[in-house]
Amino acid sequence: MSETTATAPKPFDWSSPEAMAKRKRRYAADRRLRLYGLVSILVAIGLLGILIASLVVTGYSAFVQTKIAVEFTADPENVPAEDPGAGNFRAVVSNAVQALFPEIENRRELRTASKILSNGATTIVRNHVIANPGLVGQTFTLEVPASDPFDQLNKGVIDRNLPEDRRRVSDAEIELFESLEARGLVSTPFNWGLFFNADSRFPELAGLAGAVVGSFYALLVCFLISFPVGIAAAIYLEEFAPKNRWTDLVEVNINNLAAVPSIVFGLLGLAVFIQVFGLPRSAPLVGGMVLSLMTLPTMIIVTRAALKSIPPSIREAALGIGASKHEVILHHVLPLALPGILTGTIIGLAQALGETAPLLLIGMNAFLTSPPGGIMDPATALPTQIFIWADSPERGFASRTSAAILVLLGFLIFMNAVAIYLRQRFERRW
Amino acid sequence: ARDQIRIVGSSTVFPYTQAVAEEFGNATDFPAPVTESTGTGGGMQIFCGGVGVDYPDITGASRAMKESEYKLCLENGVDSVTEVQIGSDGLSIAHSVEGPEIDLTKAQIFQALAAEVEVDGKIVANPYTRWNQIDPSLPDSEITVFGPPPTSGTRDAFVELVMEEGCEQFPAIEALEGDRKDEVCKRMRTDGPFVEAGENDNLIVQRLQADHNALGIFGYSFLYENQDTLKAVAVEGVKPTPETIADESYTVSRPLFFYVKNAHRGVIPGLQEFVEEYVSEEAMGPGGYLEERGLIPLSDERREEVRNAAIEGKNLTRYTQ
Amino acid sequence: MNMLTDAAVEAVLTEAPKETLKMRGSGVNVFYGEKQALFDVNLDIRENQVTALIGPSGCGKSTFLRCLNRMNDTIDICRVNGEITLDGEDIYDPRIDVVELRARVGMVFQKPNPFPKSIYENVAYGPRIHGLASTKSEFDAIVETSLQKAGLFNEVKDRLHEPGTGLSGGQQQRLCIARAIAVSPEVILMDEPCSALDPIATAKVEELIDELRENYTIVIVTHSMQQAARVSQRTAMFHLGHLVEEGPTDKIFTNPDDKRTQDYITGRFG
Amino acid sequence: MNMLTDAAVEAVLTEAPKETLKMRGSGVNVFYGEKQALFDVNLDIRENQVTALIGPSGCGKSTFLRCLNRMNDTIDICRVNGEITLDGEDIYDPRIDVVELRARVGMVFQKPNPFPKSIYENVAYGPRIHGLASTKSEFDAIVETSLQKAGLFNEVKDRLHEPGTGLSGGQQQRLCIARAIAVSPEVILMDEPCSALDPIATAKVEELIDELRENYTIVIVTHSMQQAARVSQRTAMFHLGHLVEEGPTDKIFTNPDDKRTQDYITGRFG
Amino acid sequence: MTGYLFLAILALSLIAFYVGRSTAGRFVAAHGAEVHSRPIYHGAFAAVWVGLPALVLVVFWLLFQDGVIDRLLIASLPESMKQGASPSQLSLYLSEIKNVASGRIFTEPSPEISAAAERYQRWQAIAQWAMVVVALSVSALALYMARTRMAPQFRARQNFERALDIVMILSAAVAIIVTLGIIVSLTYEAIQFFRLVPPHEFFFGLNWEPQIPIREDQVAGTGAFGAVPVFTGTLLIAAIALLVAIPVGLFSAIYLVEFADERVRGIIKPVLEILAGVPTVVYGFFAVLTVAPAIRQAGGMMGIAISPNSALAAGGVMGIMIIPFISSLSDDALRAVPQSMRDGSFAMGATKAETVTRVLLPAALPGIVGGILLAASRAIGETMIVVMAAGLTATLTANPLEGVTTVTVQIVTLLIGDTAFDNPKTLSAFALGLVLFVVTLCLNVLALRIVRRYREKYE
Ligand SMILES: Nc1ncnc2c1ncn2[C@@H]1O[C@H](COP(=O)(O)OP(=O)(O)OP(=O)(O)O)[C@@H](O)[C@H]1O
Ligand SMILES: Nc1ncnc2c1ncn2[C@@H]1O[C@H](COP(=O)(O)OP(=O)(O)OP(=O)(O)O)[C@@H](O)[C@H]1O
Ligand SMILES: [Mg+2]
Ligand SMILES: [Mg+2]
Ligand SMILES: O=P([O-])([O-])[O-]
Repeated sequence: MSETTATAPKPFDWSSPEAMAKRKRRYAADRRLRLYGLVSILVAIGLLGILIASLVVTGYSAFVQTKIAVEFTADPENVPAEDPGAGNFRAVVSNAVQALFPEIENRRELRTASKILSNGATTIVRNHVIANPGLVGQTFTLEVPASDPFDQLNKGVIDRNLPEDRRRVSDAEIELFESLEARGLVSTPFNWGLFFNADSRFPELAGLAGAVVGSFYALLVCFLISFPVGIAAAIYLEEFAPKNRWTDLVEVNINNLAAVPSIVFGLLGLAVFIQVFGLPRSAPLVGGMVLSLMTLPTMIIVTRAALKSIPPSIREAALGIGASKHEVILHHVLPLALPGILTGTIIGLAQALGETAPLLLIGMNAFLTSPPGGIMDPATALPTQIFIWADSPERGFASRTSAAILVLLGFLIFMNAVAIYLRQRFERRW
Repeated sequence: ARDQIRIVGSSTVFPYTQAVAEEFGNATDFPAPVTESTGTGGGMQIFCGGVGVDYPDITGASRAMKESEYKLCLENGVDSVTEVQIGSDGLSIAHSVEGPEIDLTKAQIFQALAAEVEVDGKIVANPYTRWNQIDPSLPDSEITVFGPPPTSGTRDAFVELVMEEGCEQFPAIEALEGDRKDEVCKRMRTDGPFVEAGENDNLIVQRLQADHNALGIFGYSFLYENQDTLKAVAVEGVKPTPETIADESYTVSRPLFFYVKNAHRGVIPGLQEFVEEYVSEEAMGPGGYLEERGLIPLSDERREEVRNAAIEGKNLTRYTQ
Repeated sequence: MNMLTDAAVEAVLTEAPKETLKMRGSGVNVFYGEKQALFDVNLDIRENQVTALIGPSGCGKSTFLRCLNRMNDTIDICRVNGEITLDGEDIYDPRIDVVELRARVGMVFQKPNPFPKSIYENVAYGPRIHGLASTKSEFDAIVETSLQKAGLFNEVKDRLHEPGTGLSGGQQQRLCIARAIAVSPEVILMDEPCSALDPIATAKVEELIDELRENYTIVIVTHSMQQAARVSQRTAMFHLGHLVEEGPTDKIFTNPDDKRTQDYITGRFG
Repeated sequence: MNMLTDAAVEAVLTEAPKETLKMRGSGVNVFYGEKQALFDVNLDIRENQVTALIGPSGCGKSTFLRCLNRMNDTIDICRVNGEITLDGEDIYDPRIDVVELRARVGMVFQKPNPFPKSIYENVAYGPRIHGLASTKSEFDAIVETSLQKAGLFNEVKDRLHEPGTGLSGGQQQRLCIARAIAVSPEVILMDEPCSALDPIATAKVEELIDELRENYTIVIVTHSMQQAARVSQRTAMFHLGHLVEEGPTDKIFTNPDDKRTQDYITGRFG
Repeated sequence: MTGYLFLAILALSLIAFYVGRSTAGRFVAAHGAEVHSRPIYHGAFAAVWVGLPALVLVVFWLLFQDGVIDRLLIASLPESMKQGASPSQLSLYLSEIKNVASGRIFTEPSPEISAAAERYQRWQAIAQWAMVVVALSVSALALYMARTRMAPQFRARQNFERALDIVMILSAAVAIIVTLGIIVSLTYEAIQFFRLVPPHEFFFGLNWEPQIPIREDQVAGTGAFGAVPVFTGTLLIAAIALLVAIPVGLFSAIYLVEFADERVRGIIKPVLEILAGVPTVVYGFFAVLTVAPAIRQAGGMMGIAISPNSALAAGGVMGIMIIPFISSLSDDALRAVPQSMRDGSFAMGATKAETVTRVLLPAALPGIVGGILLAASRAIGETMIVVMAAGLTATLTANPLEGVTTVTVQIVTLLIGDTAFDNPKTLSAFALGLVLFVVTLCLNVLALRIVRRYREKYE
């Protein structure tokens, strides 16, 4: 050791006041960083909380629905026993309203009174009678939804104490409704219709079944395309493709695809899938394909990261005993990368679930009164349904919009939970 | 082959079409039509794209078809189109109930919202930023007006019904010629006070609820549904109500239409029946279910006329003569 | 060289006659991108003997070892030229099947790297992919023999279905050896198999290598001169990518031809 | 114990009188969650001596070492009780400042772990965070002295601003030692500092340890008995979490009191 | 029908798999170790051979069948109907024929149509059966060929793996094809645009008012196409978003990795990830209805005039959305820094803060930059939030309190519902899209360079 020419460092007095002060500052910096972190997390979670809370505040009332118990009489004069479907159910309903308010005599008032019942009452009664043909000639009680203004009145969204000219419902209408309340005919049960009805022009009848089914089909298509294609592409790029300028370019390019506005994917889908391939407009098949174009880059990026994180020692071990490259990947790398791949899948699908803009371009914002029967039928999706409802004047749609968003978030949280569960199941240490 | 009717067009007509479509789907064995809201202009573009199953059968419009659009139709072989007026819609200017009562003339609105206005006989870039700068009797608050974007028919209607009429009050503008006059009269300012707020009228409504000094321009049905929080601005002394709109004393109202592609009648199942349902008394008559949704019905004679024309498939001839 | 026992010297001498050639590298050059890591290496590996590769860090021992079963193929930038034969066949011949080659030339790495699977599955993996067994009992037999040969069976026989990653370092290394043996390779390559182990585990692995030599040809890279002296019959000394010298272990350790070998060995045994 | 030179024995003997206590562990118990890793360990570390900790894998050597500068604090599940003092002060006292403690008791790890920064920054890191220097020239001086003490300066003086991760394993380990020295600690803990190194690098590090002993107190964990014999003055033998015996190195290696020590040492030196 | 055909092909591949496997099994029994590949690979090879070509054939058949039949149908119509009929009229005939053929008759069809409908039904049946026969014989032939190739020395594994390779390469090609599709379609329309509007006006003009009349009689503006304010607006909003998201995301990640315990992290990380999945429409509402008025009110109290469409509101809310991209990816990156780096730093007496800022962050830089890049990409490409919350008016300003517009807002307003691609207004959307694509590409290349350059490698 010829190098020990240097002098020994001067001893440092660790307990001198300067040293103490210095350390104090360092600890303060430490606490500050911790505080920033905590504040950041609280801010982020707080914002999420505010978001959800505001949705709950506006949306909770959509989960119940005002209903009115009405006695209907399917007298054979209006409803022919041989073909109940062809009956005049408008008459049946207006007779029932007349029976509900015997004091009303003129036609105008009667019409006002029948507005308390949902416009869908006719269809509800019709379907009920068609399902039970034995009811022809009978009197039966059905709970039918109240129309939106009265639903809002009952839920207190419309303030009965406001002056009449600032209210959607008149004094006379309130009086009629209150007489129903007094007779105990008004109830507010859980609104199953929100989940089992398709869309409707009438808020009290509108439900999410169509959008949920449409979103489900679109996501299914999206998953079936982007999951295998994304994984296969990622494996090829990460494990097989030579590493050179070209693959760098491909990598940059895939990252860049993630920045392409989703609406451009919508344009591409419109031009290629609908105009060139002639696939039907508004179909979940096309929606899913467009969404998969969008999620593919995310899938590929995340899957590649997951593959990269598998230690080379595992690969070498398998190669070293004579496994082929494909076997190494299939037997060892993929199972170990699965948790990461699942994260990517979920992020990708979550993004697809909430995406609106490209669906507008391919017509998945149509108004449809029945859920799609398959991936080729016209359909809406949850976000476009939200978009449509948000644009409707009726008060009832305001709360339904929030409720629909909550349902979508529920979907999302469910998907996340599944992912986390799977992630934990497949997570293995090495 | 397609077995449902396809409808595109105005977002203003969309809710009425939805209601009819739903009723039609429930009451008949035909599948319910597929309805998309694309805006009037966009709807026209798609509708006039051609004849055949790839193109829609009906488009809704919050203003009458223009000649240029009709020509586009003709070019693409859509040579027989029936125009059906379904009623009218008041364009309302409204603000929060917390705000003061406001009564505006069209000239004042023009002064507040145009890109260029007349000041002291000269045409200059709009200098007004507060209402009371236009007229001392108006409130001392900033001009903030949320309105529809140029892609919407509502915007077209507003320009035509308010701005163009408002600008007629100014001699220096009146003195202009041709294109230049058009531009001054029709161009909205882009320096802030007029805020193009997108196609979603509810967003405007809710912004007004948050911002008590702002005004908004949107369809009457949104005002009707939100009377507890919003109130109308009187235009030329008249506030929009179903009565004033129907009797046309409220002058900012416009007719609503839909257009049927006659070549599709008898080919697309249920198209004829759907049109019949749309013009039926239960739908567009007084007390019909469309009125409940905010449509202002036509007069009795006019309805009769429209109904016959719609059912027979009378060709639109306005631009061919 | 007081560490080399007489027994070892004797062993080398008595075994000399039955030496046959198993692998041969002639004129091997290896490049990592632009950089050359091995220069014209000529080295013979004899059957049923232990060949030790020694030399200072970065001299190319691992590189040469990985050439012998073409593990270098997995490094994109690595190019090999020259000829390496296994039983006279060129292993870099394009017609050769790498998978088969690696089954015949097994490898144990410096850092124990068991699969994150059960102990049983770790050992059974090789036979499974090569189709060496088909029934459960055949697999059981292979797993047991391999673990026994690796001197691990008694320690793990009650926990065959627990993860291999849960074993201690030394046990993991022996598991990797068992895994390599399970496909009955002809040659086993070991890259510093004991560097992570304590003396007791090291002793066990060394014993094992000595036993394996009966049936297998073994090439071992080591930094420990004692270990090279204890377990190998032949030693090859590398320096800066060149093969400095090669010969019977006792000769290299007692009477090296090359000054650098001398320095390297004595640099430790001063 | 033919490996222990007379010189070393002499050194131990001549140094005996000036032995003063630097650190002391009394009744140290360490738990990882439920599992107890150390049982009632009592061990004294003498100033300006090298204390070697030996014992089979998993016996708790690293655990004890990490207690000495509270590096165990970074492991969530780790609990320490008993008393450990530095210059008579209890280092587990809540009033003690860990930052100061770790500056006074430096540590070098088994695997060289230079920061992914330049060589210069690696060494300057400690002085920088502790504010030991303020001007560029002060830093330069510290970096140079530290590298010189670690015997690395000449090798790297032209590439001080290249990444420390680009050095060879032995150089990296010496860089880590330089980094530890740079804050002028009083005690240096080394956990198997040579296990990743080739013999030449190992020799350099051992020489270095011997020199550092002049100014620092050193505790070293090693698996190599030769190493322990060569560099340490005192040796402590651990087994299954217990301190088996402790004493002057020559005594432990020639005439241990405990059967287990005997076995462990001879298990290697047969 | 088609469904059954797919099932049949699947069943055939399955059979082929078993045939292949058992044949190879016999080889093994006979030749032992000389057999090259394991039986399972022989099976897989046979299955791929039998399944893939037939599937590809069926898919192509289905793609073209309808077109061919339509053409035949039209050709078979009587001259009287074809005479002078426009293509669209013919398409209506086709529709009617198909409706009649499927029994949806609502007016009495003409005899020509009825006849055509019958023909249609017949031809469809023929085509279907032909497809079945062809597909199944292709499968059978493939099975035969696969069987003849099988031999003990046959390299079934290599062949099967080659098939896998092809599938993987095709998958990777999808991403490339999508890019090409985007570039081609954007470029084509953008060139059209630059024919109408000189590029220098687009690239250097400061005035953006694309609302030139869609219809001759509409006047909405003069039609100015200076894209500079649109891009500055995009950058402004993205910058605000990143200003919100980077500190919050990074500090959250640091807290989760270094300060929080494992359980807390296990809960908080996925909760934060929800933020990324909330539909953007919802954020749009949040921005417009909650954040923008709040900012405006705050400004009002301080006497600052704030636009209702302020960039601050849109960018801020977008920032919330992209927090998880930064927090999750930085979390992963920090976590991947080996423990030995932390130990090294702590052993020097560094505090946690010093360790994080001086050692961990630099070491995790590539991962963090990757996360920020993805977040920035999302911010630039995000549509719904800005459509709802940002303005439509292009203002050249760096003041976050003013309203600006973004590329995506313009693309949406210019394109939604309007599919006439022949006036500069709609075409300008494509030019914007193309330039955005190029700009983000450059950003990505730059980021890759920076990361490569400054990465502190810790291995
Ligand atoms: N993947 C690689 N890329 C580039 N260079 C490499 C790579 N692997 C090894 N090298 C270089 O090749 C040379 C020989 O490396 P090799 O790993 O064979 O050394 P070694 O003798 O095994 O050393 P050690 O004893 O430290 O393991 C070294 O200079 C090394 O830097
Ligand atoms: N972080 C940890 N969590 C749980 N148990 C641990 C942890 N670190 C060490 N142990 C356990 O504590 C015991 C002592 O470990 P330690 O690392 O001190 O052993 P060692 O003597 O250093 O062994 P080696 O020579 O292999 O490094 C072992 O049984 C080990 O499994
Ligand atoms: Mg090596
Ligand atoms: Mg240890
Ligand atoms: O959708 P519009 O009615 O506004 O064109």
